[in-house]
Order: sequence, then structure tokens, then C-alpha cells
Amino acid sequence: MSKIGVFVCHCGTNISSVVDVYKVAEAAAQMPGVSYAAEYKYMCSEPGQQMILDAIKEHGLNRIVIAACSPRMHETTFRKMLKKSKINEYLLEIANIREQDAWVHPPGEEATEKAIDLVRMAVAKVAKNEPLKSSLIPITKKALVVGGGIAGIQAALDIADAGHEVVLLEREPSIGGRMVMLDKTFPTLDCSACISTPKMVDVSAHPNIKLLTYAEVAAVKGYIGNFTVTIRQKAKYVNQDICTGCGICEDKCPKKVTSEFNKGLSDRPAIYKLFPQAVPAKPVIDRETCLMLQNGKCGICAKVCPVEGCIDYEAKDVEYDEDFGAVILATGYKLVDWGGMYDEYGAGRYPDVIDGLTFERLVNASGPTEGHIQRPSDGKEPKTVVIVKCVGSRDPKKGKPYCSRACCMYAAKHAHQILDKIHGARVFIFYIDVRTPGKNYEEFYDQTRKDGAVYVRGRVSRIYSDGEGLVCQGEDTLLNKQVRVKADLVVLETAMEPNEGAGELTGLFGASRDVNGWIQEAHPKLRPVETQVGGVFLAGACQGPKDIPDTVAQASAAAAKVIGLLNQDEMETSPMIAAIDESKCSGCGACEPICPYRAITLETIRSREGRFTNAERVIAKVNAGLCQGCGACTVACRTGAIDLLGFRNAQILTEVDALWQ
Amino acid sequence: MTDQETLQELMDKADVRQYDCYQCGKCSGGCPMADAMDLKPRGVMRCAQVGSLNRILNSNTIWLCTGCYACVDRCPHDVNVPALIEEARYEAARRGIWRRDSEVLNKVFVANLKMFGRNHEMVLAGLYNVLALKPAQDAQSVPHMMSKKLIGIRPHSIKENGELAKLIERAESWDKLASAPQEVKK
Amino acid sequence: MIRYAYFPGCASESTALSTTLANNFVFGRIGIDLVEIKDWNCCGATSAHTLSEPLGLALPARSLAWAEKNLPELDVVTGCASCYARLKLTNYRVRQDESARYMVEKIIEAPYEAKREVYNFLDILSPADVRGRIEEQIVRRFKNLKAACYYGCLNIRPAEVTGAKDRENPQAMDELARLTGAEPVDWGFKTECCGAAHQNDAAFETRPLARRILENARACGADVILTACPMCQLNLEMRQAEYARKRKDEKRGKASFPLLDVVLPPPEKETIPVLSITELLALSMGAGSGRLRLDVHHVPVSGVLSKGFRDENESEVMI
Amino acid sequence: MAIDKTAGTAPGAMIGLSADGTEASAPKILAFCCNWCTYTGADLAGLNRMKYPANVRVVRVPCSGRVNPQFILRAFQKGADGVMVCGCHPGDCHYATGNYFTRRRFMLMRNLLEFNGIDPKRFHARWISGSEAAKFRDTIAEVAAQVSALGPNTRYREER
Amino acid sequence: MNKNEQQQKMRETAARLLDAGEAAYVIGFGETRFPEKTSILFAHNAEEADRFVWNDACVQSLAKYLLEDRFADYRVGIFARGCESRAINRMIKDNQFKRDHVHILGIPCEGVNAKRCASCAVHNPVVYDELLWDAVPEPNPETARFARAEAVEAMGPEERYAYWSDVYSRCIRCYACRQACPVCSCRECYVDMDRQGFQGKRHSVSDNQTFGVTRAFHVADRCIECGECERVCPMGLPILGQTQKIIKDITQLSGDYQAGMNAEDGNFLGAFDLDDKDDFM
Repeated sequence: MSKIGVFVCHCGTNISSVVDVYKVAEAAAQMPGVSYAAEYKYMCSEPGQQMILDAIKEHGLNRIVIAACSPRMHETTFRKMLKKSKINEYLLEIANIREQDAWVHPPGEEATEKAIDLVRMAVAKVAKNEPLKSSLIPITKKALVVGGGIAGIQAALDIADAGHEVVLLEREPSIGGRMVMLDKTFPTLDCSACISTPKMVDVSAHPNIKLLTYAEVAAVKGYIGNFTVTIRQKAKYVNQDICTGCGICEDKCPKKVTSEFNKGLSDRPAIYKLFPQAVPAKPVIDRETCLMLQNGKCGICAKVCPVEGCIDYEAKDVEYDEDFGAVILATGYKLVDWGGMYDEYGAGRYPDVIDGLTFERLVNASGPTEGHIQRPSDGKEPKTVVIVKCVGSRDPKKGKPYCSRACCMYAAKHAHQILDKIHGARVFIFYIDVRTPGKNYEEFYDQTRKDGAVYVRGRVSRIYSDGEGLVCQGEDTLLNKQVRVKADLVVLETAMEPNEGAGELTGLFGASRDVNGWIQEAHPKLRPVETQVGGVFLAGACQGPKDIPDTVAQASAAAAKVIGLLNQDEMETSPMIAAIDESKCSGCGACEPICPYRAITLETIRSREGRFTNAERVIAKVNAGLCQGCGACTVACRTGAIDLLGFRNAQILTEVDALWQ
Repeated sequence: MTDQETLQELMDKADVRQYDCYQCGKCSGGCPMADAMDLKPRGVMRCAQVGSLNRILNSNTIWLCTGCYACVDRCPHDVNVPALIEEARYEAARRGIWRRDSEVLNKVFVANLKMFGRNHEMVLAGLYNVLALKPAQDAQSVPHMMSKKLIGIRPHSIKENGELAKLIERAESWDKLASAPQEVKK
Repeated sequence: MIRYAYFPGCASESTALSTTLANNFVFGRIGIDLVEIKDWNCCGATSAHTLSEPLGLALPARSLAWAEKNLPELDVVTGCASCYARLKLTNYRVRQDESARYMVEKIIEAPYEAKREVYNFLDILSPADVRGRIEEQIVRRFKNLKAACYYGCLNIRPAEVTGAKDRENPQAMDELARLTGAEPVDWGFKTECCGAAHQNDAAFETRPLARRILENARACGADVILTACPMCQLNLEMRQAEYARKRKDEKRGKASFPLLDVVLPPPEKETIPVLSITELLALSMGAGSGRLRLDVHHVPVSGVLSKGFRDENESEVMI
Repeated sequence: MAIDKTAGTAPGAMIGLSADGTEASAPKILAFCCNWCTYTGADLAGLNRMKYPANVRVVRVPCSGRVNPQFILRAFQKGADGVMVCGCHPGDCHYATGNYFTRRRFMLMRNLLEFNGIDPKRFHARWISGSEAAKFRDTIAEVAAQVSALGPNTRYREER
Repeated sequence: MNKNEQQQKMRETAARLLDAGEAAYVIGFGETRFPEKTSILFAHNAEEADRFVWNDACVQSLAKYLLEDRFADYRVGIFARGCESRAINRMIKDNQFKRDHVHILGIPCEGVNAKRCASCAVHNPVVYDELLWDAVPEPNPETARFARAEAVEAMGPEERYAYWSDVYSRCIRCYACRQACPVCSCRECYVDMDRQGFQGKRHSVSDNQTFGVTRAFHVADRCIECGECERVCPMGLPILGQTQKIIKDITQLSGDYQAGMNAEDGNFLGAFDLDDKDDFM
């Protein structure tokens, strides 16, 4: 038997000047199930709350309706208040008679009638409310950071510094990502390796960080606070515990393959470190190219290795499970394959047309040319260099529709580096727009122009060879003239796109991606470092093109979110989630694809079904940790076997019915 | 109809939307005729954007475009500039705005077809050079071609050239023909 | 026997004499039967569609409609890029647009449904089996002959009409040239417009187009330019003397008397021969230069012939 | 003031029904509003003291995807003269994808209702964001005007 | 093959299946006392299999009977025409049983009854373990697929309401439509659940109409257009029009849509496209 108390708030005169609150209370008292009704000046005030608590005690009320301001305003206030009483805090409904009544209608009958209707709906609903308990889920105090670029490194260090355990997982043999490939960073021109390698060393030395390189995520189960991640450690074939990193094996290895790190500008052995300052500073064997692993003939590295048993050709990939409370995705970007997109730029058949990252290796002091800019075709120093921006960016037909954000700045940086290193060099930068919205960015661009870089406004139409060199043909749209620039080297500042495999990885965690494949943030403005999946965060260029400062800022932001989560021992979950009546569920699975959080799974159970005593049937299950309570699933269920607690079908329908009772 | 409306109609016919173009200049950059054009392909789009139909119609661009489609091919937004140029050229012709040399050549060419059904080089080049007041154009090649009998006085006429002339007249007056009452198409 | 309905195009009867002879020779040898469209008329070239869209579509449609009615099983082929562009576009528009078809049928007073395809020579010479037949007929292969294959814009574009995949660096002609022993060079003007469309009415404006093509071919080391269109071929060849003089004038900084071109042919190193791809194939299949009437070329082709042939077939060299 | 349950008023008097249970003239519109967008937008309309017709009653739901098309039928049965379903603009769903399902469901349901002879002016699905207070106001005014013009709904209405 | 030969082939195949123990029984058509009516026959052995019939009176859909023994641990054989095979796909997709639970004897069918099969577009079974005879050409149905819905659409709003009011004033709420529907596989139908409050139980036009529209919406994107609902209606109500309307709209929104053509494709209402059209403003 419900004993409902209705409390009508004047809100000073905010409500009472429009709505006849006395009449509302009077009418409420007549409603079915209501055993007490009252009005008061300020329900949310201390005395107002006390009045409600007293009434509960005095009249033995077991459900409460408060007619006041929007539930978005004080629902939590009154729930907290109810915690002091014997009534479950979810046996409360709020009738919004301020924002949606008193404030939008003139004083009089109509407003009062509406208020009474709203109270009637709330009374009807509260009669059907059921006590709900938010559950506490324990939190595994360990974070997983996927991707060991600068975003992952920064996030891992921040979390570890806050005292939480972190696993940093990287699929390459070394962490460092794209940033260690760069020579200098704009706008300060400090050496990229000089600022990133110390951080890499910090990672390897930090007591709270476990570094897993050459490893991948194979599978993911669970939900916020309780992820179980299957990690696949690829065989390194070099015992990392006893290897001294002496490098003899690398010198002696007879097999040479193109170096990915140096963008094809040099070779590397099959047993290799990604680059000299790699972390960990120990080699791995690339099984795709190793002669011993491919056809069993060679074994030189084992012979020359001074440490007994360090090289193990029999090593196998290992998969194991590890539990985490939170995850940061920091999978980064890669440059588009421009050769496959732009026939007019030679489709990759001119060796002296290179992309920006290749140029970084070319100009890098620790790169294959030791920082001397030499063109790939013949090793000559280029005198005239053309830089082409927006290759693959801002091109919905052949490339990507978006702006890749960092290219304007690194184009300026490249121009600066060329002018700095090559005496008498001439640099032409073809651009559509110059975008420099960052601290000290415009100043840097300005300086580059003063240094002598010639900015030509226009997109290069084609690049061809005239037998001696390359000709870049385009329009100088400011001169309104066609121009042909004969260049020794052409640098294409190509678009960024999501890294290889980022899509599959995002899918494993249940997060979604936007039309361009970037990981979708939960809200573009207000939740920029969260994915839609609780407990899964993102950092860096996996969310969209970014430069280093933005990436690091985002990494620290994601880390802060993770720290906030891991600082709790347990997490309270909203009890207003979907629930399944298994006896009604026919297992049709219509609800399953609708859930954006993959909270619904189909399971096979055994039960007695008529004459079948041990019948196998399928039912849907809701994972309380994943469900966010949107209720979209409930509509798909024809029997109503899946229902939303707090907004059950019966509760909403009774509100509808109440209006015309 | 205002110029603005006419321009919009030309754009619709050409299936070109002015806002698709963001003036990157890749079209003009690759246009083989750009050096000679007073309004390069990007300029045509710019005029379309600001609604300057007159500048398009009075440009030599609409007569010089060779229709090689390099601009469309490279355009990041797939803007079909030649289609717009073609529609603009028809509009210019409707208004009697001609580039003299083009008018002479094209009209001589069609007259040539009406006579013979096929192109007669001697007639074409001869008439054009006379009417366009360029008697010496390509004259240096004539002795070689005459001597090798590559070109000559004898026309290569088709049998049904009378029929063809009528066909050409029907095509030239199609606008009138199409607006006249027609029997219902099946 | 492969058969096509053949649209020769006006140039085949006049300026493209040697190419026409070569076409007949090559297609005869490899067993492709070109059935000429009866009483075909000019496709309208640049002028018809410049003046009016209906005329631009109706002129090609007349010949195509005849082929559709009388040679219903045959696809249409033409050896001229300009004709190809006009025929193909007409075909495409009639298929795409019901109102265009209605217009065309009214004007030509005949049904035309664009049931068959329109091809150019490169299309029909490129399939693997045809290339096999060509290879069988090759009797001698050129030695040290560097060829710049010039496709022309209209054989390739617009992409939506032609369906060509690689529009900047196509390979079909390069592959054919390779069969003759020639080495295709990597150069930059394969599909750049040569300006032939306006060679009369905008002579001054279009000359640089051809010049740039010729100069790039020479700069990239080509001994010969190969074409797939008699219009391109003539345009690239006819004014080489004029260009050579201009080049000289530009260097000297003053103009000379134009008629000197006729009197004094330019030095051979200033020019580059231009052959059609079928002429090259015919030569490689053993046709003599006399039979092909190579003497009609404005630029002497002796440079090509003097390169000689590879040893394996030395005995058959008779030109 | 506290009221004892025993004091009585005629139940129908305040809800637009006269004593004999016949219809009063003002139409009633029921709006299912997503908590994250339209409900917030309606609150904002209040905060800005915008005025709109008083005959709308809002049912708060966590997401427009929670609204079962059967709720609409029920509302018409019980006496609604107009029904609205309001959610976030496509792409803005608080739960990422809920409103995409709303869209499909109600495109079908709206057509089915029309197919069954219910005037499409009586059922509206609208996208109104949390910041579009003015749009909320205008929409309510527009729908109220349409529904008033149509008069009370009798179709699907339960006999009482 | 004429129908007699086909009937013989069906009997032989069923007998073989039962003898080999590949199925515990086979569902098919059996004789009744009336030549124009057939019954459902569950044959357990070869002898019983010899009583299967195949003629123009075989108008029932056999598929729904599969749900009777869906929890059994033996296999069930069933004859399946195009319509039945689509129903079976639907049941598999709805997890009512696994594919290997049934042995499907595919019987291409050119239609048995002018009324029932007039708009049938799928003569050949779309899933089967064996095909008893050669596939028949797929028809170009004489009656347009959505004829019933289009007829109602053509009416004015008043007329439409009057039409459906008339239909539902005659409905006796016997739920035969639900019982016969091969995609109604809920364990408990919403109409039988009073406490949810979705469905009033009064025998009134209002409740009947609500039931009619809701039933249509419940099968919506899963309806295989077999017409069983209409065939079994004792009042002869043209209720297929409702589901036809929904499928027609789906087809307009997302291109051709036919439920049950395989057991893998998702439901229309269980998916979305970012570019779905709407005019909700």
C-alpha cells in the first residue's frame, strides 16, 4: 500500500505567483495513493528538507513527490535527503512546475491545471517506482596504455607518478612513436630526440610502469574498472633478461632489409633495434626476414652472441590475460600513401618526391645522411626545394576531407631547416591557406618568410620530370599566373590518417570511430578525452590530426581522468539500467545490436521448458557495468522482457494514463 | 531573367555548384591554355561565386578552352569547369558575344560540313585564312602537303550531303524546334 | 576474326595518309577486320559542340546510328582521338540522359539507343590476346630507339566518359611500343593537351602547347614521339620548323623572316620525328617505309629508321 | 498548509473535463522529451521566461530511443489530441546512437499511423537540442495551433 | 515433374530420412476427409511417411510447427517451400533453434492457391539441406507486392480511418493471426501481459485497432510476407495490409528489403545508417 507524500514548493514567489500552490496541494491530496500533501516556501532549503523528513516519520510515508523546479536542478539534492530517511532514494519523483510551468505561462487557471496534471503524473509514476540500489563495482587499480608514442608515454608517466600501476603496450620493438623520427620540433626548434628520449628512459625506469614492446591486444572483456585484456607478446627471439645490448649480432647479421624507421632511406639487419636510442635498448629478430627463422640456414647471431642462450630461435608468441581498471588508447597516426592517390605527382615513381616524414629522416642528425640534406636519387644537395602542402588533406575526391593541422607548421619548419642547412638554397612553398593557430606559431611562420621561403598560393597541379629535374606546375593565384618551378627535391606534406590496425583495436574495446576512422570522443567539447565506452579514454592523434603540444596536453588530460577513476576503490553505478526478465526473454537478440555499449550479450542457458527438462535456450544478459541506461533496447523487445529500471514501460504508461484519469 | 538567375541556370545545367570550389588553383595550375586565358579556370569559378556573369561571357576563356578535362581530373572537389565554360559559351553566342577568330572558324567549319559532309582542309584553311585576315598562317606547310597530295582540290564529299545539311539545320534550330509543340513521346 | 565497325575520321583521307596505310597493314596482319561505316560524316570535331550542343551530339550520332542499325553486333572503333571523344561522349550522353537521346533521335530522324561501345585503337590493341597476335607478327625489333608515347588528352579524358584509370601516366601505348623493341621513356606530357583543337582559330595561343610537349620529349631523351591520333600527330609535326626558328630567335633576341622555314629546313637535332603507334608497329612487322609512304611526314623519319634493328632479325632488314 | 485526504473535490474538475465527463475545449498534447536535449531545452525556455501554450505535458525519458511507438498509441487511446517525440539532433545523441533508432522507428510508425487514418498533424517527431529553447517554444506553439485547428481527437480514443 | 511424382518423391525422401534416423519425424501435409483440405502430418516412420500428400490444398505454413519441439535434442525434418524456408531462416536468426536442428527438404513450388500465393515472389526455398526437385523459375507476381497497402494508401484519410475501423470492429481478438505467424516467437505475447499496460483487453474498436497496429509493428522488419495471418483470420480481415505498408516504407527508406532470405542479415530496426532520411526537422 503506497503512502505517498506530495510537497509543493513556492520557490519564493517564483512558482506561487503564477500557480495556485494551495490548490495544487489540495488536489494532490485527493489523488490515489496520496496520504499527505503540503506546500512550503523553499523545499530545497534546510527547513524545507527537514519538513519533508518530519512528515515522512509522522505520517509513515513511503514514496515522495516534490513539485518544484526541474529535476535537473534538485533531483540529486532530494535523493541525498532521502538517504537520511528510511525511504529508498529512488522512490522519489519530481514534478517540474517551475521551468516547465510557472515560468512559461501567465498566472491563472491554466498554469495551475497544468501543475496539477504534472503532479498527478508524478504521483502515478512514483506509485510504481521500486526501490533501487546502486551497486558498487570494485576497480582494478591498474591502467593499460595502448601505444608508446609521445601520447602514450606522457599518459603512462602521469598515471605512474600519481602512484598507480601502468602497463604501456607498444607493437613496435621500441617506444617513441613518430616523435623520435622527427629532427626538430616547431616552433621552438628544439631537437625532438633530446626531449623525447629522456621521457622514454623515464618510462623504462619507472617502478610503476611495466613496458611491453613488440606486443598487441588480442582480446578484451569486461567493463569500466574491470577490464580483462588478452595481451599477445610477440616472440622477440632474444632473451631480454640476459641480453646486454652489445650490438654484435646486429653488426654480423647477413640479411639486410629496408629500414621502416628511416622510411626506406637505409637498410637494417634482420636482428635489429628500431633506432640507436631505442627503449628497451635490446634487439629483436624480425621473423619475416630472418634467414634462420625462414629457412633454417644461418644462425650467425647465436654464434656471435657473447651471452650463452640469449638467442632462442624456438621462442613462441605468448598470450596471457591481465586485468585493468582503465584503458587509454593512444594509437596515433600514419601518413597517407600519397603514391596511390596522386598520379599527377608521379604516383611515387620519382625518387626525389618525398613525404614530410622522409624529409625528417633526411634532415635528422641521427638519420641515414647524418643530417645532410641529400636527395634520394643521386645524393646531391638540392638547391631548389619545393614544398607542397595539403597533399591528401582537404581533398574529398582523392584524399581526406579534413585539414591535417600540423602540416602548415612543419612545412615552415622544413623550409627553415633547408634554408639553414643549405647555403643559397631556394624554397618554394605551395599552399592553399596558412593556418597557424598556436602559441608562437604565427611568429614562426613569419620568421620563415623572413628567412627567404617563398610562399606561393596555389595547389600544385602536377609534377613532372624534364629530363634533368622535377618541374612543379601550378598557379600562383595571387599573381593569377601559371608557374613552373624547377626543383631538385619536392617535399609533399601529406595528410595524416589513423594508424594501421587502429580500427580493429578500437573495435575490440567497443569504442566507435568517425567517418574518417579516427576514434570518436564521447562529446566533442565536453568529453574530449573519453570514448563512449566507460573507462576507455583516448589521447593524441588517434582522435584526429594533432601536433605535439596538443597531443601531450591531451595525454595528460586523459591521464587525469584515469587517475580520478583509479583513486576510487569502488565505483557507484547508476541503478537505472536495463534489466532482463529471463523468464520472458525468447532470446531473439533484437536488443543486442542496438546497444551502443555492447552491454547486451546473448547466452545459452538450460532450463525446464514444458516436457523438455534440460532445454537449451538463448537469453539476453545485461552487463551492469557497461549499461548506461538509455533504454533504446527496450523498444526492440516485443514482450518487454528487457525493461529500464526507473523508466519501466509500466511507469511511463501510467504517467500517460494519469493525465486522463 | 537577371544575370544572377541566368548564371544559376548555366550552373545547374553544367551541374556545377559555386560553393564546391575553394579557389586552390589546381585547375589553373594544370590548364595547358592558362597562359593565354584572360580568365583562368579558377577565375571562372571565382566569377561564378561573386555572380559576375559578364566577365565570364566576355572572357576569351570560353573560346580557348580545349576541353582536355585536366582541371576536372585534378580538382579536389570534382568541379566540372569545362561544363560551365561550355554552357557559358552557348549563352555568349545567344547574346552575340563572339571571339572573332573562333566565330569565323566554327562557322566556316559547319558551312564546310553542310557542303561536303566531311572536313575539306583546303576549303577550311583557305576560307579561314582569308576571312580571319591571316593569309600566311601555316602557309609554310602548304607546299609540302600539296606536293605529297595530302591535301588537294578534290573534295571528299559524302553521298547524302543534302540530307546532312538538313540534319545540321535541324540541330541548329533545335531550341526553337524543342519549344514548338511536340507529339507526346512514347 | 575480330570485327569492329570502323569510323575512319576526316584526317584518314587526307593528312594522315601514312597512318591510314599503316592501320590497314597492321590490322590486316593481326586479323582485325574493320568494317567501315557507310557514308560516315564528320564527327563535328571541336567546332560543332562549340557552337551548339545539339549539333555536337547529332553529327556523331548519325554515323553511330547507322552502325547500330546495320552492324548491330559490332562495337565501334576510331583511330582519331578527337573523333573518339565526340563519338564516346555522344554514346555516353544518350545512355545517361533520356532527354539527350530524345533530342538526338529527333534530329537524326533515326532511332539510336547507344547499345554498343565506342573504342579507340589503343583499347582494341591492348587486350592480351591481341597483343599475342601482334607479337607473332613482329619480325624485327628496334635497337636503341627511345620513344615518348603521347596519348593525347581526348583518348584519356574525361574519366567519367572514357573510364580510363590512369590519366597521368597511362601505359597501354608504352606496352605496345615495347613489343617493337622501342624503349618507352618516362616523360611528363603523355596526356597533356597539344592544342590541336584550336590550331586554326587560336594559332598563336596554342603553339606553346605543342612546343612544350616536343621539348619535354627531347629533354627526356626520346628519339621519336608516338601518337594515337592523326590530329595530334599533325599538330606536333607540322610546325617543328617554326618552333626551331623561334627557339633560335629567342636565343638571339630578334625575329627572323618566317618564309626562311620553307627555304632552310631546321637542323635535324632541333626536331623530333612523330610517328603513329600503328606506323611503328607496321615497321616492326616488316612493312617498308616506301609502302607506308613515310615520306609524307613533315619531319623526316630517317632518324628512327637509322637506329636500325636488333641482331636477332638482322637478315630481314629491308627498308 | 497540510491537507487531509478526506476533503474532496470532483476529480474531473481540474483536468479539463466537466462534471459529466465530456470534453473541455483545450486540446492536450503529450510530449516525450529526451532528458539530455529537449527536456533541457524546455528548462532553458523557462529560464528565459519564454511563453508557450499551456496545453503541453512533458514526459521525461532518458533518450528518445526509450520511447516505444506503443506509447503513442496509448496516448491517443487515453485522450491525447496530439503527441510529440523529441530527441537530440542526429549525431548528438548523449548515448551515441539512440536517436538513429528513434529515427527509423518513428519514420515507420508515423507513416503507419497516417496509413491508419490518424492525421499526421497529430503526431510529430522533432529534433530539439538543449540550447534550442526558442525552437522548443516555437514547436509547441506550432503543434498546439495545428492540433487546436483539428479539434479534439476521437480516433483510437477509448470510449469512457 | 507433376504433383503426383513430386508427392512420391516427398514420401520417398521422408521415408529415407526417417529410416536413416536423420530426423525424429518429418513435418508435412496429410490427408483429411475433405479433398479440399489437408492436415499437418508428423511422420515418425517410413510407413507414416507414405501418407504425405502434396496438392493444391496444401495452404498451411508448416514452419510454425517447428517451434513446438524447438528445445528437443533430436532433429526434425520439414518440407519447405520458399515461404517456409524464409520462416525457418527467421527462426534461426531469432535464435529459436540452431540450423542443424532441422533437416530442410526443399520443395520448389509454383504456388498452391491463387489467393494465398498471388503476390509470392520467392518460389524456391532459400535454405535447404536437399532440394527434392529442380528449382522453378522465380515469378513475376501478377499482383504487385504491396497491392494491399497501395489500395489503402490511395484512399483519403477519412476513408482510411473508416476502412480500418470497419476492419477492427469485426475483429474478435482470437489471436489466430499471432498463433499462425511464423515470426511470432515470443515466449509470452505482450497482449497476455496485463501489468505492462501496453494493451487494453476490452473488446472495443479502440483496443482492437491498437492491437492491430501493434501486432504489425511487432513483426515489422521481420515479416516474411507469407500471409498466414490473413489466411487464418476467421473473420477474413485484410490485415496483411498493415505489415505490407511497413515493409513498403522500409523498402523506400533503405532499398529492397526482404526478411528471411538468409539467417545472417540484421533487422532493419536493429541497425541504422548515418544518412537515414527523416523529415523530423
